[in-house]
Amino acid sequence: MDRFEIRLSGAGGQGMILAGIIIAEACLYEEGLNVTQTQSYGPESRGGASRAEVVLSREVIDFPKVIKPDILVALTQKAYNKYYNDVKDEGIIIVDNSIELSNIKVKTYQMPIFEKAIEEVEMKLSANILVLGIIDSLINQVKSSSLKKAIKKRVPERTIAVNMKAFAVGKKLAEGGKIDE
Amino acid sequence: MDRFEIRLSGAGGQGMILAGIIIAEACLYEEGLNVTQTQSYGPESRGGASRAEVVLSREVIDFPKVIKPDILVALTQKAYNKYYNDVKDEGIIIVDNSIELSNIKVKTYQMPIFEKAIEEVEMKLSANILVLGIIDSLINQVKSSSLKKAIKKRVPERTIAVNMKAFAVGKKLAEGGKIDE
Amino acid sequence: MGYKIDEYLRQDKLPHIWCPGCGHGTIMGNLIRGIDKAKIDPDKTVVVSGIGCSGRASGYMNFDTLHTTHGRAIAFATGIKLANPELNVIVITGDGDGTAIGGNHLIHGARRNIDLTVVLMNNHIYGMTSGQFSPMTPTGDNATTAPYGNIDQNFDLADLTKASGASFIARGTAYNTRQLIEIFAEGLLHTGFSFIEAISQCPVNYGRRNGLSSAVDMLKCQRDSSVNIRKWDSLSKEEKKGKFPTGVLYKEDKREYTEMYQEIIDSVQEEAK
Amino acid sequence: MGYKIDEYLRQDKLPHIWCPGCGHGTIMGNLIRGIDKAKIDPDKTVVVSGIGCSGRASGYMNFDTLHTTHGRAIAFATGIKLANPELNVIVITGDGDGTAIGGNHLIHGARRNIDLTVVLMNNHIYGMTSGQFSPMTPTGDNATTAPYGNIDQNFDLADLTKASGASFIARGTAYNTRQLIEIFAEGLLHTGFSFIEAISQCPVNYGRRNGLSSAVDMLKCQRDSSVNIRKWDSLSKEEKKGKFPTGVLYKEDKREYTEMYQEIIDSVQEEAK
Amino acid sequence: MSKKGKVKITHPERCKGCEICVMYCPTDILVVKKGQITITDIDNCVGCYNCELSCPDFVLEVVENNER
Amino acid sequence: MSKKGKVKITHPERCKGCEICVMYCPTDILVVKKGQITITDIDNCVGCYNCELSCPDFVLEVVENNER
Amino acid sequence: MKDKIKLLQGDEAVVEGAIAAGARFFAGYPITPASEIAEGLAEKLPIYGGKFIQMEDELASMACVIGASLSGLKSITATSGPGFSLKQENLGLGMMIEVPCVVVNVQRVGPSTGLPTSPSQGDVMQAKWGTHGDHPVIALAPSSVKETYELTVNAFNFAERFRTPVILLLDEIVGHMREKVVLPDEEDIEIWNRKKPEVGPENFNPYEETDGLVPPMPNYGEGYRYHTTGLFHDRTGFPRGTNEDAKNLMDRLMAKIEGNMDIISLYEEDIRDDDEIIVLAYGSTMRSAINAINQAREAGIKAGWIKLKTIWPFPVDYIKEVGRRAKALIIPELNRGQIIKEVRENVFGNAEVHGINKYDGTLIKPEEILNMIQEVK
Amino acid sequence: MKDKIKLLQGDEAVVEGAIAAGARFFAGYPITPASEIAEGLAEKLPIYGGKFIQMEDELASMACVIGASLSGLKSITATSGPGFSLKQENLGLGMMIEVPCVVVNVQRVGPSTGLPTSPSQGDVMQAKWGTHGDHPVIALAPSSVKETYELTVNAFNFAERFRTPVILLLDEIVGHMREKVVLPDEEDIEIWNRKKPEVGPENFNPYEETDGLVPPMPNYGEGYRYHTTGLFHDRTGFPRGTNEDAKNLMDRLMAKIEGNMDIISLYEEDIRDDDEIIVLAYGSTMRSAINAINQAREAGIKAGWIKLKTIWPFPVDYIKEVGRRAKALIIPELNRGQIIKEVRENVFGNAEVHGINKYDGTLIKPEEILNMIQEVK
Ligand SMILES: Cc1ncc(C[n+]2csc(CCOP(=O)(O)OP(=O)(O)O)c2C)c(N)n1
Ligand SMILES: Cc1ncc(C[n+]2csc(CCOP(=O)(O)OP(=O)(O)O)c2C)c(N)n1
Ligand code: SF4
Ligand code: SF4
Ligand code: SF4
Ligand code: SF4
Repeated sequence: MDRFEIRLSGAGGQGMILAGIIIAEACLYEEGLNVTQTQSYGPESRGGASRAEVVLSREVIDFPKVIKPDILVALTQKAYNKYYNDVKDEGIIIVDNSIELSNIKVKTYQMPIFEKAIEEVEMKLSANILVLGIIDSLINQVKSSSLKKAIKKRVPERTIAVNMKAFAVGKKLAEGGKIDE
Repeated sequence: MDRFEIRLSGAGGQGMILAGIIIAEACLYEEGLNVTQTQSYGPESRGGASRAEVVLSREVIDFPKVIKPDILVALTQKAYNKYYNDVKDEGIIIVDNSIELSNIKVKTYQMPIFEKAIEEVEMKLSANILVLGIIDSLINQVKSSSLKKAIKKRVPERTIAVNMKAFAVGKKLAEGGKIDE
Repeated sequence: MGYKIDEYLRQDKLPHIWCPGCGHGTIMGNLIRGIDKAKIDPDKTVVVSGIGCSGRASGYMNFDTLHTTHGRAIAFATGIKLANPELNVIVITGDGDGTAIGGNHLIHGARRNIDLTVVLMNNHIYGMTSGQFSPMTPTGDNATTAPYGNIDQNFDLADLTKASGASFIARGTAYNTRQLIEIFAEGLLHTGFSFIEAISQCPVNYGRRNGLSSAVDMLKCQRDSSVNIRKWDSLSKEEKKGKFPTGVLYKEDKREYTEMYQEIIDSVQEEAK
Repeated sequence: MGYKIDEYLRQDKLPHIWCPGCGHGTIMGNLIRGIDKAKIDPDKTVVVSGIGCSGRASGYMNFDTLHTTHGRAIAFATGIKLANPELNVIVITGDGDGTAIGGNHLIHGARRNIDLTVVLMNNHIYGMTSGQFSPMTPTGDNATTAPYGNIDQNFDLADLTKASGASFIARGTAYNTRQLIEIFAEGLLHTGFSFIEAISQCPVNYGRRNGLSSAVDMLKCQRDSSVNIRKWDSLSKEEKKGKFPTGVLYKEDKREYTEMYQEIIDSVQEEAK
Repeated sequence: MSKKGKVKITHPERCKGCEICVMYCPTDILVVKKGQITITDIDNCVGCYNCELSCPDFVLEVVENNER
Repeated sequence: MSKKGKVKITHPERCKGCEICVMYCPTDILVVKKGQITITDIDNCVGCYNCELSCPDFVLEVVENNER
Repeated sequence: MKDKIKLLQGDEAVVEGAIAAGARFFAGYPITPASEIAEGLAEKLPIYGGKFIQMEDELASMACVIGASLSGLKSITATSGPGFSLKQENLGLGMMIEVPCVVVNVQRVGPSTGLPTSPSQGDVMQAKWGTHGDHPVIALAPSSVKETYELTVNAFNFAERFRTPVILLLDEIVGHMREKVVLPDEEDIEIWNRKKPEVGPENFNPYEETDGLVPPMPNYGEGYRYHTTGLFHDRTGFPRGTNEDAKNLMDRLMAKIEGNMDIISLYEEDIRDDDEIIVLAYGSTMRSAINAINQAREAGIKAGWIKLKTIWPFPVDYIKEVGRRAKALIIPELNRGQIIKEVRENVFGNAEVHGINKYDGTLIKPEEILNMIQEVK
Repeated sequence: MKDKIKLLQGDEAVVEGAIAAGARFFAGYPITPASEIAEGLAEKLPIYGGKFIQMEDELASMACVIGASLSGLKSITATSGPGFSLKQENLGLGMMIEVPCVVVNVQRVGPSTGLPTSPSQGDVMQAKWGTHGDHPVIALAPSSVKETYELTVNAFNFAERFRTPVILLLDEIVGHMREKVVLPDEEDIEIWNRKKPEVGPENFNPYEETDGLVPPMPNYGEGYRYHTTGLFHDRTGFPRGTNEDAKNLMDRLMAKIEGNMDIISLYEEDIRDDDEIIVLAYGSTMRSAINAINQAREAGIKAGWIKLKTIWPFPVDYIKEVGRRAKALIIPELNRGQIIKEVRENVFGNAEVHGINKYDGTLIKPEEILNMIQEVK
């Protein structure tokens, strides 16, 4: 596999960085890939802009950050506006459906991420894991089982069940997700 | 007047630096010469090595420290040992008579400075002013009246009398001082 | 009861960066109400803060405001006040900012009894850097740098500032908002070093790690462990356990630093005439 | 009464650099006698000092000795002690070193109740730098940086260290040599943060500027203003004026820092097994 | 009761849903829905100011003449 | 009295003439002459150790068998 | 072997490297982006019987670490720019009294509070000149998580071997980046420990050159009862206040570092005989450089790279040599041009020296370096 | 006029110069060899209605001085190496938030406690790089008591004019030397004061380039109610955490200094058309240099001198030009070679660059420079 780049963006407190770490761990420990995972965030614990990036490759990874993402997840309008233009032509974008899309040039999946997290998972904070479910069903760089294993290792023990549910909801959502092209 | 250099050396607490300042002020304020006055001392308030230097000139003074003294005063053996060799051939050395002289190459005045300070002035700490009296009678770069004026400006008011006495004792001493050549 | 806070708040900077349920917002709000109540001139008021979540307060308050380095706010404030004693100078600090790295400036500000109003938002943790223990984290509690429980003992800040020389010492909680306003107003009007410890809650970096996951729970805890100083002395030793007194704990009339310095100037200038 | 000080003194470094009549020599001598009396192992004893005339003491004492930076001796000592709790760690500091620039480390050392013996030679002035006022220079006195009389107020160091958490607090004077020895020995044997203020005299940079030109006069002043703590409480407020108590002022059994840390290690390692 | 003010959500966009005001409200008229504060029954508001004074986010105000 | 020690100037070169020991001596046998401590009448020494304990410069010792 | 593969942050790699190198003491004060080092060691050290302490500030942390090292424990502290500024006075003492310890600075954008969560290489010059007076400095800068682990071990080894504080300069990217590392087996790690005196206390002089320029060092409590001071001192450890002592000590302090460049100076190069353009970099910037060089070579450009792992002492002779061969040197840095000054000072031949500088918290992208390569080629 | 002739120490000249420049606030902490500045100002300031405060340490002193300046008083602090190290963090804040003030460092021999009473020029590089991150620096170094007076006035003027802390680097010789000075009449001293805003509070942005690169600055209490932070901020003074703000601010901070070299860069030269050997010096070392050049010229050697009064920013273009003309440059310094690095970096022509370095607390004697001149001639 050649260099594959994922950018997860949103606001502080939405768990984008944890999601990035989980992808990275799944790819490293379960798939044996090389990975680099980086992030950028403001000093705020909550609310400010937050971005996690994962680069996957069979080769040694030199530049550790995303250059042109294969996947962009944007959970806030701000994040979307800032990043949607960077995505590779053949890449995909995943956004919450509260977000207004502009100038769509790449495959964009707009889904009721928060709505489902609140309604079906009953935990708004599970949106990040739900997103992992979506990603899982859209790409084939990493196996479902690997992602699930990595999630279980990273989330607090008592929340494993609810997070597995979030993952499943995400997968289901993606399978029926509407695509703007 | 060309560059004229004076080095006063002894131990901390013996007032060598004050003596240097007095010479400098006398030369500047009363004689209108250019002067630089520098010093070097250890961190100790008392006891460590202490050195004051004065350079006098009608010209602008570039290097501010003594290169080869015209006059060396040494109140301790240590100071004498360290500096006696630097003195100009035509220069002079003034030392307390407790000091053992070695290898005398320039005019050396050995005098009972501390003895006189204790016995005649009844204040060991007046040795520095006594030394000024000695210097006054040995050189002509600065007038007695200038030195006296400068002393009065610098010593605490209530000690003016005793210091004037020390100055006089020094002058007297120099006039009868024995010379080793 | 209707406080005019609009003039004192930089509304355009809101929402602030503090987490949901963070006590710092409540404390800042009531500091502003205290300012309104004390009727000090906002054009002559300076707010100086250190670094930390608490330190961000200065940015939201509509005065001359200075966000400094970590721990040094009182030293900056000392310069501001001494240079122009007309100014009301308020310092906002945190328990880490004010008692760890800034401990020396706290005790020396108090010793000089210089006329500053120091508000220490004590949330018992380093919030901004995500949950390391501070000198005010209760012994035994967990923090990211105390994974096996904190063995450090705490200061009693009222004792410490009293021993240092502060002439006004008070403590309030984010819970007891009305008391806070009173205390702030009184501290602002006191001439001399006024130290006010305002107990805050950090649900994200302290509560979560110590069995109190919501701001509401933490506020209830403040309610249950605080006792008004008027009642405090009548409690038995047993009853005092795990509790702390709130209100104005100490107040003294004492020579103030900038006033004493002005006397030097006056007398020196008098003599020079 | 015959103390074996030879083993504890670096005789070849004497005479020391202190001025004639400086109280630091007397205090150091009696600290050494206290060490002899306490019978602590000199090979396991470390003396750490800051910068100042007081700081030079470490160079004359025959132990592992460390002359550090200005004000930080307690922080260095904390590392030494925590890294090897077997060591007896003595800190020698001055009133400037220990309460001005080093004030924060003093209160935090006390707060941790780490087992150090801190000897603060209080001569009420910056001696080494020739007579600037310190936080302990009495208000109203003269100093090179207080040409019009000092307006700063002083710490009461017993109060300050008590409020900070010290578990042994004592005060002695260069005048009362026998009491000093007792205090030092007791402080050395106490487990926890021991703070000992030893009143010293600096005839050169404090006395001279304040009407006490000789060491003898200054010692007499110490004699006349100090009161043994055993008598102190029986004095009226009036009688206490201008006086201060000496002796062991406070002592408490309290968990010590390095012991508590060892418990963490033990339990973590136990668990790991 | 007309003299007394009533609570108003002056800055809904600032609400972070912490439920602090909810805890303070003596008549339980404040409820957080979908992370947003809402007023269930304004008539029951007694204008106690608890919510205004306690909200960390300057969301609520008790308005004298209640000009909502 | 023979058991009691007596003062000895063990390190005269260190004396700085501060007169602290002089102040402490209960029998006034210590005198500073020309900046140097001297003992005027050793027989009157009561071996109180005051001078040894107070001398800042480690000049004096009270020696048990007084082997001067 | 499998469980030795880890996904680690650079900060975590410092923790692992420190433990592996034998560190048993940490004192520090939290600061972004270095707090994870404290947090990791707070958890790990007691497992190994080591000690962690959170001090009241960075000044105290630096002091505490020096004290602990004197007691015999390998010691480390970690901070970022503002704390690094505060550590400078005591860092200078550590250099003067020759106490082994490791000081990590995970660089964020300064000056002042700056951009606390963004990467920078802005403290490179401060690492060399931050404390007053001339002084000897070793500073290492890793460009990957793996290198962070390795250079942490190196840092402890240099500290112990040369009896001096060693600075480990991460940047926020390396510190916070997660990356695959294969941790070596314990047996495969070379460990140096400080030389202990071979003589008894009677014959011991703590600052004597008994064998090479680095004096042996006993632990406190071992009966040597020696003196140490930040004043200039002679071989006995005592200050005499003389000018000779100052010169002798300073000369030895510098010589023990500069005279061991062959050991201390770590760098890698990929320069082919006919490469004309050399990109010299360090830290996270290196990653972009390699990416760019690879692209350039694909485009047929004769370009190679140098990776500095030891930044201080700067490899003067090596760079002089490179400067003679190369047509152009390109120095990308996350600052306004710091190491480039050293390069300029030492390149006299025909080589042009060009900087690429970012100091706004963003990274230098491979394409920016590639563009520069294409410009100067 | 007669009473304007004085025998002053350099430290005392700082006091006189500060008062003349309008300084009305001092905060500091005693340290040899700078204490005389504090002592002088403790006595003088109240006479002029100014304030003196002795703070608990140097960190607090630096903070206090910045605070006082924000309140509107021209402010100054003074220290030596160890204290200068401690001031670095807050000095960086001062540069970031653009607060005029003067920081004096009377240099003694470091590192650490070093030789506290001996002269040095060892903190020259620290003056530029001591605080973390890139930052703008102005540093002046007088070589005589008279120049100390003058450069103190200059320091305040630059501070006010460019809204930045200015460092005055004395060395112990200049600080403690007594020398004749003729103090100028008050009317003859050019005084700059900070620009005040011309707009009312409603239209005021504290970090806006309204007229040149230096934003106007109101005093606290004048109703402007503005915000200031050590975080990167935009023209409103508030941090947005964006990379653009960081770049814009940093660029402006550097440009306001580097773009005003013609005003800030003070140097003197005595170079005749055919002089081949140039001695470049600063501070007390300059005195020996001039003495040596005079001797050399008497011996028929073609030698001249450059005296740097402004050390930072370094006069890059000027030195490049000199380097093209000269055969050899000799740089005597009381350190192991600091300014010589800047010279080496910027001299590309044929000029050899030689250092004469003393770092043991003694001075460089005229004959040592003369010898070097004779060697290279
Ligand atoms: C010199 C320095 N050291 C450390 C830091 C990192 N730092 C920023 S805020 C903070 C702690 C803040 O805690 P506290 O004062 O309790 O305030 P809170 O965030 O909890 O309100 C620390 C350690 C810094 N900015 N500067
Ligand atoms: C960081 C720093 N600041 C200032 C100094 C200068 N200095 C040396 S000793 C001293 C004061 C010492 O006073 P104190 O602690 O009271 O001790 P004393 O000399 O009176 O025994 C000062 C300010 C220094 N060495 N380092
Ligand atoms: S981290 Fe804690 S203190 Fe900081 S804003 Fe969040 S809740 Fe408040
Ligand atoms: S200056 Fe004072 S404290 Fe220092 S040695 Fe002299 S008398 Fe003692
Ligand atoms: S207290 Fe404020 S922020 Fe919290 S729920 Fe109520 S209105 Fe919203
Ligand atoms: S006390 Fe000591 S130093 Fe002082 S006079 Fe007596 S013997 Fe001499």
